[in-house]
Amino acid sequence: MERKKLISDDGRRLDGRRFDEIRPIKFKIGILKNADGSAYIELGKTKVIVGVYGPRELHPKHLAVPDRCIIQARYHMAPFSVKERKSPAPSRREIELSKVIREALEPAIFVELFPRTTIDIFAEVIQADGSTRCAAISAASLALADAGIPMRDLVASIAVAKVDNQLVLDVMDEEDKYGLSDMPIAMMPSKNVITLLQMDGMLTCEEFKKSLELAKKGCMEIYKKQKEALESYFKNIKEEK
Amino acid sequence: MERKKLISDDGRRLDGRRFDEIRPIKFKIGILKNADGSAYIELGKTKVIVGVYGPRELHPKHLAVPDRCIIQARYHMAPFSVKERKSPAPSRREIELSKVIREALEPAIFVELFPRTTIDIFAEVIQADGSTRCAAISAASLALADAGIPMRDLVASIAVAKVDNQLVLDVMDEEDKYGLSDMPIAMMPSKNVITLLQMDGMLTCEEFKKSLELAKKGCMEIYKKQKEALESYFKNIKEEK
Amino acid sequence: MERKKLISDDGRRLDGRRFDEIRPIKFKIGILKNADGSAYIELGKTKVIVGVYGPRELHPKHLAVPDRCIIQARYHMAPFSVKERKSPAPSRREIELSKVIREALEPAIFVELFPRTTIDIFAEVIQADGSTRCAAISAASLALADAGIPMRDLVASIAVAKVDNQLVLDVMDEEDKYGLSDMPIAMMPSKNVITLLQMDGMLTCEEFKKSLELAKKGCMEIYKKQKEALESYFKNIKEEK
Amino acid sequence: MATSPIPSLKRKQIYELAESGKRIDGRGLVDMRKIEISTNILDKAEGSASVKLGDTYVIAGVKFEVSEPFPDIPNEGVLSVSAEFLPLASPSFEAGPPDENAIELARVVDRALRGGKAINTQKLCLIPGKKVWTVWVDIFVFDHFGNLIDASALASLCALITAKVPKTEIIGNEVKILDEYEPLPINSLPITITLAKIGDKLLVDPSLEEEEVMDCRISIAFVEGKDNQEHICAVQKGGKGAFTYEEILRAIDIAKVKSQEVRKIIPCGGK
Amino acid sequence: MATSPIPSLKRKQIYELAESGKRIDGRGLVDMRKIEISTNILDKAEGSASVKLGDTYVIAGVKFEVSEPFPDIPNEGVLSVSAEFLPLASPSFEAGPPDENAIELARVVDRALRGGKAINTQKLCLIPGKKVWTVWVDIFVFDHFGNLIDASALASLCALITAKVPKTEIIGNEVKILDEYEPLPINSLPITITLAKIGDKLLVDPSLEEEEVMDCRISIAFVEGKDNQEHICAVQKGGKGAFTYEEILRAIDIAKVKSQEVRKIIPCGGK
Amino acid sequence: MATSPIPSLKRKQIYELAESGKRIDGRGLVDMRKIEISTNILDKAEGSASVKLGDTYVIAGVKFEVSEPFPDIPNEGVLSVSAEFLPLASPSFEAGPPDENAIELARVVDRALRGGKAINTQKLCLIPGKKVWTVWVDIFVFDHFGNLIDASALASLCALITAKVPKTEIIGNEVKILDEYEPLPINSLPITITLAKIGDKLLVDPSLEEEEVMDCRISIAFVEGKDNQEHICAVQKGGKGAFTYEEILRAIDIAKVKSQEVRKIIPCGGK
Repeated sequence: MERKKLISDDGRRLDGRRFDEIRPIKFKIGILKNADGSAYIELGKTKVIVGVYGPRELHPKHLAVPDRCIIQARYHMAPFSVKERKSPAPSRREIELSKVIREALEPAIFVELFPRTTIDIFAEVIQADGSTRCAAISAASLALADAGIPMRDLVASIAVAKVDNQLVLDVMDEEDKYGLSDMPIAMMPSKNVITLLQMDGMLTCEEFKKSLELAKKGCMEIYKKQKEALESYFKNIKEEK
Repeated sequence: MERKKLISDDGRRLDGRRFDEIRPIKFKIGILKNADGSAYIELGKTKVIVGVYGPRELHPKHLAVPDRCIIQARYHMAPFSVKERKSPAPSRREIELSKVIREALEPAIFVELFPRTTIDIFAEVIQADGSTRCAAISAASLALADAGIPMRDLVASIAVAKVDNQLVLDVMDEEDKYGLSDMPIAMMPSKNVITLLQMDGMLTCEEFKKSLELAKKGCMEIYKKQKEALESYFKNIKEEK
Repeated sequence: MERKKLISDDGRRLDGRRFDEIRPIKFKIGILKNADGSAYIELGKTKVIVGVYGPRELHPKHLAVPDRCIIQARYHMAPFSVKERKSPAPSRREIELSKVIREALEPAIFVELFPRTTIDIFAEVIQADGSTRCAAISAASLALADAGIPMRDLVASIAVAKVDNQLVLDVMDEEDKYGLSDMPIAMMPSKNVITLLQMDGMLTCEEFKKSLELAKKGCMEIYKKQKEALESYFKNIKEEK
Repeated sequence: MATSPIPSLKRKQIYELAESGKRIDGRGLVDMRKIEISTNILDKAEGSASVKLGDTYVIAGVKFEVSEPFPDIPNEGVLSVSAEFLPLASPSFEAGPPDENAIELARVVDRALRGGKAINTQKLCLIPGKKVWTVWVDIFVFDHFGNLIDASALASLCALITAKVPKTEIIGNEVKILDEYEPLPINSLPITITLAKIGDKLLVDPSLEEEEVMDCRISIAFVEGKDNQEHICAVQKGGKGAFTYEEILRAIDIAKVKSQEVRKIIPCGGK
Repeated sequence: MATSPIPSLKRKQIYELAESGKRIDGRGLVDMRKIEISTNILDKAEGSASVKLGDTYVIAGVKFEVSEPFPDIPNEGVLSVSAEFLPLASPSFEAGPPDENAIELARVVDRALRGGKAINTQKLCLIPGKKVWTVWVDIFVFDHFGNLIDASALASLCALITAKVPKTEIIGNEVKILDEYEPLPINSLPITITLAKIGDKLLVDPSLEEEEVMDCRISIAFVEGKDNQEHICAVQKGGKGAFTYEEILRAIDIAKVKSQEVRKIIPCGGK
Repeated sequence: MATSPIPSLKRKQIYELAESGKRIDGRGLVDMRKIEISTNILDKAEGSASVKLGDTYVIAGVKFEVSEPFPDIPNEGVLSVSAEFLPLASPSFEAGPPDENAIELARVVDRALRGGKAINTQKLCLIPGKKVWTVWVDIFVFDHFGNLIDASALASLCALITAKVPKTEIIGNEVKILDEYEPLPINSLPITITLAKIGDKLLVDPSLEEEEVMDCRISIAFVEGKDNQEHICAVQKGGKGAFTYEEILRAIDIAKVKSQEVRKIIPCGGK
């Protein structure tokens, strides 16, 4: 499907980035009032709003677990977030991504502190330009922090693609569509562990390893931005008080 | 959409009625044996059967309210009630109308007398020729009375339309379709209050006010027919005993 | 719809069988490890796998019955079991067949021995060449036996069709499709009672009676095969111990 | 549907009465309840009928729609039967998509009409292989006092035999529906009779109370063939019990007689 | 949605304040909360707007799709409005298909746009009788602090008036969508104002707490007619209580004034 | 699926054994269970295979259907993979539409086939831009004893490589399906290997009990490239835990070897 030249002769990508450059990133924390925690992310043109409720009582009570809280996550795309209007009913893709996002965040949460409760994470993609699950995870970490939920570390997430035989960091839509592979990854950077890892396309083992390294670098950058956003947010809250 | 002349030169409507005339109306009470109360209405060619159950136990018990009974209503059209066969699955229109019908009837019911129970109102439109929600409400009042449910007043309902720049009472299908506005209303006539009010189309404030007045007149007529129907029904029951 | 000659001049059917001949039949018992009981049937090209769980606790507990176990059955066709891929969602046909299969098996089970529990029977048709419900019932009997559920008798099932004015035993797909009637039947042979009986098409009363007799003969054959299969299965189990 | 609310006392009574050839509503074992049929009760439906069978009350409506034929029968119209057990019809019915009972009922009614070739579906072909009439039969149950199958089958048949199909004009591959109507082409009048087994007795047209305690039931549909004989065109056993071979044959004999009786009261002699 | 969690003390307070012309958030009875509108907030949507009405926060997005017209209006584009009450918007919202509240909201917004002829749907016809534009308006509620109807109606309108339709080229029966855009043809600017009845007072733009204890509400949409007069283009009463005739007229008078105020803050004068 | 019923004692045992390089069923850490593959087990499916991986038992069936291509790849056939966790396969499975586990499984299998370009989808184009073959792969799980992903991926692959596509004749814009068949064009043989993390050990082909107590799992699919090297064509991490960077690389190394072993037992050398 390499019907489109994605890297220019001077090594620039469609939007002018170098291979290891992430798009402009913007976080806003605490943007919703009802949710216990919330965050907004702009990763280039990808825009996601995340709200978190919990720990709170589980509704069909028999689903509660005696020794920990359960984590529920919902990844959802607005009908107007993509070129062709998407039906608002959850697709199979959204159901899978909800699962992997939950599993990417759960390792970071001290679930054993809140037995018999649930923490609900709702990620709404309002504009999709690639790497939406990564953006959702990175923002969800901040929303969880905003909700005051104790975490082992923030979870930072980014995707690496292979386009025109070049590995590139922070995949946008056209690179995902016309590229040769897409590999979203999430990490707890200070723990140096990987909580989300998916790949499709085709890579040699060597390329895979390099992709991992590039992703790691990207997660570190995201992580830095997350911490800055949190710091300035809590500083503002303090000042307001 | 005024593609059809709906008022003749001598001021008659398609079926020969004057602007403030309601169609022939027929009520039958107690037509169902299983339902706690029931009623049938013919409003011109609009035909609706309503059955009421309750006050009875609520099934998912946690939905019960400690200090009153809840009211549930379902407005549903038979597939053969309209020109083009309608799917039997509830449409968005039917879900909205179920809500406004419930809210039109609830003010009349002494809900506080039956804590932790439900009253269920089921309206089945078997033929639709305009004003089906009004017919359903007017019949439901009688079905509730038949079920012995204490009410502040009967609820009487009628619609007013603007067709060819004329306000007309008791809207039939073609007037709804090709008219300029449709305004269904429900009242508790002896309390002089309005429990359902919807409008779509376009009206000046003056026209709106006149529509209200015309509707009020129509509700009074319906109310009279409702009381006559109830009286003769209970008289018959007494005689049968 | 008799667009196809289904009986040759020498009285042979499409696959060479005589009118009262059943197709080669093969049973395998205990083919699944998780299910409490299981069986596989090949009736000609019709192939069905049945698994049984229970008696076990019922999940929405309020559905449990105080003086007996309830029987639940699910008949389902794999998308690849038929010529045109079938949607995996249960069709109206599958819902009806689930009901009659349950009602065909329930008379054989001592339901009063297991109050407040459920026995769940799952029949998966992996290849359909006519008489799938009969095959499912015959295999389910063995799966129930494998699960150690006490039964009054095995239930044996077969279908009779009228094709080209000839009654034939053990109906395959083309005979069902182009034939004049299809009559599936299930019996508890040693009790001489009928637990499933359906018919569509057209038969004289005389033909119906003859169909019943032919079906009875067929059930007896199936019954014999069922008992042989059980015997050899339990013998093997014993030897393995 | 919930578990039967019939106390064991009532059950005992029904079985004892049946034993001596009686029923709690005073009927004899092979008596049907009173049947009231009204046809053409609706204007917007192309065909309609209500049936009261005792207090059981059912309305069937017929609608036509131009559609594509099934690939394997490209020159025949399509019959589609659905049933809704309305929540107002019984305290045990709930709103929602048809459950297994409603689906079974619709399919048994469908099979009787189909097996008995009630409708001449060949005549419902508009453009061979491309356009045919779909005949929608929708059964709505308004009051459930037992034997919904027979009431529904009867209402569906009566709605069909009094239905009017729009005339059409074929222009190329387009079907133009005219504002004129002709009767739906009817071949035969299948009548379905249901019997409940109570002990070793067979009770025609079971009431709700009888259904709730019966061992099982059998529904049998008959049509009159070209040979003026009664032919069986659909059978359905229902319920948890079992029939003996002899009981089935007895049921056939009884149902044959009853179906002829019922066919006689079909409005306009079925025309 | 669950039962109101508002204790009776809060209810009493709201009613007593209203009695003396006051509200718990300090507003006067006919004051709206602060309105913040942002338009063109998204690139992939052909039109988009967010509205903050106090803390209530709503985003509406517009998408276009070539589709077939309805048979009864073969030469007009189609408007389709949907609403999702996102589970992050309120602890009482649950994931799942739209419930009756979301459906009512979408239909009330739809009726105001339709009744007020906000969009020139005739101009959205591409091939008469065959191809038209469907205009999808999707309303997403992100924070629920009451009066979702007015916030959603406003967001939808603002998304529409700033939307760009793709230009097209018609080649035979095919519609080729070009990479050029033109504004969606707008006729009028319907504004919906909701009032809650608290005792015998009418409160404009009810907050969540007020909605939870109100008797009932009325939503009224106004457009400016060609005669420069305000015309009513949609009304919806909601809630369990009842209005007197006089209250309805009073609501109309108040809503008329407020709708004009709100129309003034529509971005770019509605162009 | 319900909460793990594995008592903490069993968990402790599995972790302690893993620590010393052992497993409760006696396997070494990188041993797969016994694999039994049968192909062409069904006649009505155009391709079919069953796989037993230990006691895990899966059947995959392939069906073809003429359909329209996706607009963005107008000249390629469509692959569609679905999975059903049948209620008979485990006491924890329930009847109903596929849950997140079944959906994840189908999508991981799909990605391995797609990423590895297992099928030559270009050759499945019938009329460019208009008609292509859709290849339906339906995975049915009959017995769940862990590692459904590898068993399902293998069954799907084996069903595809033994599948026969109907030959067709193109007449204008119509596709006539002939009664002759040819093999489905296969490019490569992606093999998926799943490893569970137990403490700091990686266990190939986890059993059900191991899955229930594992920290997390990783599934890696390999194909042999034109360069005769193993290429990774799909990866999926699952479960609540986390992997270190080093563990991922170790998993890749192990999976590469195991995938080659498994590819060798593919029937008919994959032809």
